[in-house]
Amino acid sequence: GSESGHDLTPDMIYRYSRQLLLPSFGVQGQSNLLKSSILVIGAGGLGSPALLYLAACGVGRLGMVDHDVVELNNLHRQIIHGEAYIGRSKVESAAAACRSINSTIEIVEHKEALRTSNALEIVSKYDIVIDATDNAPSRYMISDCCVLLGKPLVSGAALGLEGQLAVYNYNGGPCYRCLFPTPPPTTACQRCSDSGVLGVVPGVIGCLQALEAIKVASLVGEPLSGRMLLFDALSARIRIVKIRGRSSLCEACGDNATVTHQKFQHFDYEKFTQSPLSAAPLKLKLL
Amino acid sequence: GSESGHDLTPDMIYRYSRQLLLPSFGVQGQSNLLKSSILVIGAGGLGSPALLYLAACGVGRLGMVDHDVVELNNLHRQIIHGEAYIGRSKVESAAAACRSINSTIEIVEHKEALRTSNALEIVSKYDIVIDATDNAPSRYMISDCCVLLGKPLVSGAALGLEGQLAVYNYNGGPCYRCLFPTPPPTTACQRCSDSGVLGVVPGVIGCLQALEAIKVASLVGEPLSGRMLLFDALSARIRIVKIRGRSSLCEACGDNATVTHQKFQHFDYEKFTQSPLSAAPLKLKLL
Amino acid sequence: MQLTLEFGGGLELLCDSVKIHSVNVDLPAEEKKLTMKHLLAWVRSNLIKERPEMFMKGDTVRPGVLVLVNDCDWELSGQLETTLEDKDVVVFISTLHGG
Amino acid sequence: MQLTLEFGGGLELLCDSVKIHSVNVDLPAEEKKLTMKHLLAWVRSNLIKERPEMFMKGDTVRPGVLVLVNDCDWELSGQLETTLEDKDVVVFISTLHGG
Ligand SMILES: [Zn+2]
Ligand SMILES: [Zn+2]
Repeated sequence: GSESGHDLTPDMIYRYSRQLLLPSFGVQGQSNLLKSSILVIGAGGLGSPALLYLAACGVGRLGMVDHDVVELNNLHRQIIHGEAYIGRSKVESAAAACRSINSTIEIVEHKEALRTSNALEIVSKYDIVIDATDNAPSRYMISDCCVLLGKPLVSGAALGLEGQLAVYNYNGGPCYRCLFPTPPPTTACQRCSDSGVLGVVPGVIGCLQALEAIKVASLVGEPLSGRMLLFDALSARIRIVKIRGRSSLCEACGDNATVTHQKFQHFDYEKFTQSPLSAAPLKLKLL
Repeated sequence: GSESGHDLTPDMIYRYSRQLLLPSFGVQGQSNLLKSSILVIGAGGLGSPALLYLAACGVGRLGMVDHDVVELNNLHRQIIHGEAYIGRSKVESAAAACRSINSTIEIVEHKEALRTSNALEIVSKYDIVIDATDNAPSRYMISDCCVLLGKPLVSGAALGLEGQLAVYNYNGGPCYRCLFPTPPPTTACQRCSDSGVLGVVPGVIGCLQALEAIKVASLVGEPLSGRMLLFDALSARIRIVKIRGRSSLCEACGDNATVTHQKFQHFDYEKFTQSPLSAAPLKLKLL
Repeated sequence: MQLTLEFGGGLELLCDSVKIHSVNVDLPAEEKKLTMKHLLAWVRSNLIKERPEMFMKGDTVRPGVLVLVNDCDWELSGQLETTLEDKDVVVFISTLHGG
Repeated sequence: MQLTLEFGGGLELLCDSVKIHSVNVDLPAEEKKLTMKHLLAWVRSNLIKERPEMFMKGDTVRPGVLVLVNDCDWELSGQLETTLEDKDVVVFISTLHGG
């Protein structure tokens, strides 16, 4: 109640007690978290742990976007989905899992692909965005959308036995385009569905994405902005490196930025990256 | 079938296809994993993600030990348990979750506390052990047990906003006692239940424990032996440091080791560490 | 000059799948310092075994490759003009898109 | 001598909850080198604000504290006899048991 200086109910105090006990997090961090809203784009390998930990820790409103259905060959890494959901919507499956661990937060299901036509509207409803997608055009589209709307972006990627993580468009830091103004050649853009991934690698990166989003939402700690985490699972090595700041020449966030709301809605990210938003079916030829 | 040089069924090939595609993991890594057995001690904050990822990736036999029941104040970090399991056995809850994502592996429930009287028998049934407990006496007991039985031990810990990870008793490397021959003073042994923990911190460490166990089981990559990972969530900094090798003076694994099967079964780890194996109930006084 | 070169994010596939290379790079004739520009040419001639277009474009790295000198983005030290010193660690890493 | 000292695993609570300390430590009188033994005494006098028994026992660190000099366990460099050099990074970290 207000006379005790916080808005936590007795149930919340009990549920989140281990976080409330933390001097550097405490009641203020938890209150900030409960008032925040986070959108996770992609309910796959990265989204699975990110969504579970964000629901568990008490994010007030948790949104999820995906148009895919659960397949058996997702289950080795997409631990939010069970066999019972094979053939059903990933968002429905993920939302059910999140509700089962925390029925007290608001969970919003966006069962559609994120596109230039709906991105501005969907993203505008949230404070923080997590990019848990698996392809280059989505990464550029999401970054541009976050720049246009002024939303911090926690971007993770995993492939094979490696992972990468950074926070973009936060507190004057760079956006994704500041780092990668020109898309890589198509041949350099491999997906998990083409090249494989060890299941727990997106697990590690997805957890770290949840952590960075929690830090931004709760106003606790130093988010990974202006830095990038590089994870090599095979050799158990992790580097955290210093990256460039915001570029004044950036097309999206620079002094003479050309990306506007209007242009965004008609920009062809598939053409820009010469790469499709949806993955082609896998052709696995084993021995 | 045997004429194609591997033992994977068509269903397995489909389920694990993204791991089979990985040149550095592939059919051999997956076959090794499917033939291996891993025991996770503790189905709490560290055990939750470790168990989910080990079940998902295809460990052949996955055991779990815990005597606790699920409580509401576990749910902010123990993402394997849902609200529907509050008051029920953590092992039952975790086993159900693991079966729901992979019904094709063997899951073994040990619904009891690990003690000197049952540890040798339980641990002897597995190839690799994950220490996902939350107290000092358990850590010494599990390490000694692994030394006696020659089992690699993947040890993780998390408290507050920090985590630690190492692989002990592997390939001539040190055991836990080589590093910590004398237990710390009781006042230095804080638990999550006393001091709090941000939910996603054991999430990150638990995922990394699963990864190290997968590397040891599949004979792929360089496990974190002779090294230790130190994780500081607040500042987003991770150090991987070089630690001492096996000590010839170690009571457990040294040249004149005093820990034997016989002594182990009567050793009082609670007295040795002046710390209880089970946590006392929390007294949370908020404002 | 002793350097450690690391390749990641798939770029190691261009150099026999070896991620870490301890190399000795001589100063170019009549030069007093070794720059990244010279090192890139050296890497292309000495380490890249296949598909050099996946590593370089023109006289710099291809889009999507981050270059780090001692854990710091080379944009902060002058890109191609960055001067290298003995025992420096240079990382070339391709950005990942998977998830 | 310029050193970076870091405290973790709860030890930072003994020094006003500050984890990273950039410090200047003078060589002891009539000594030519700075050893970890000297540094421990210096830390105890200059940085530890409370419960010194949670940091030291006798003339070394208490059980359960790992000491790392430049990311390497001090057991590998001679423990108390380890010689420090300018710009070294020394980490004191208490082992965690939680989960
Ligand atoms: Zn920008
Ligand atoms: Zn030992």
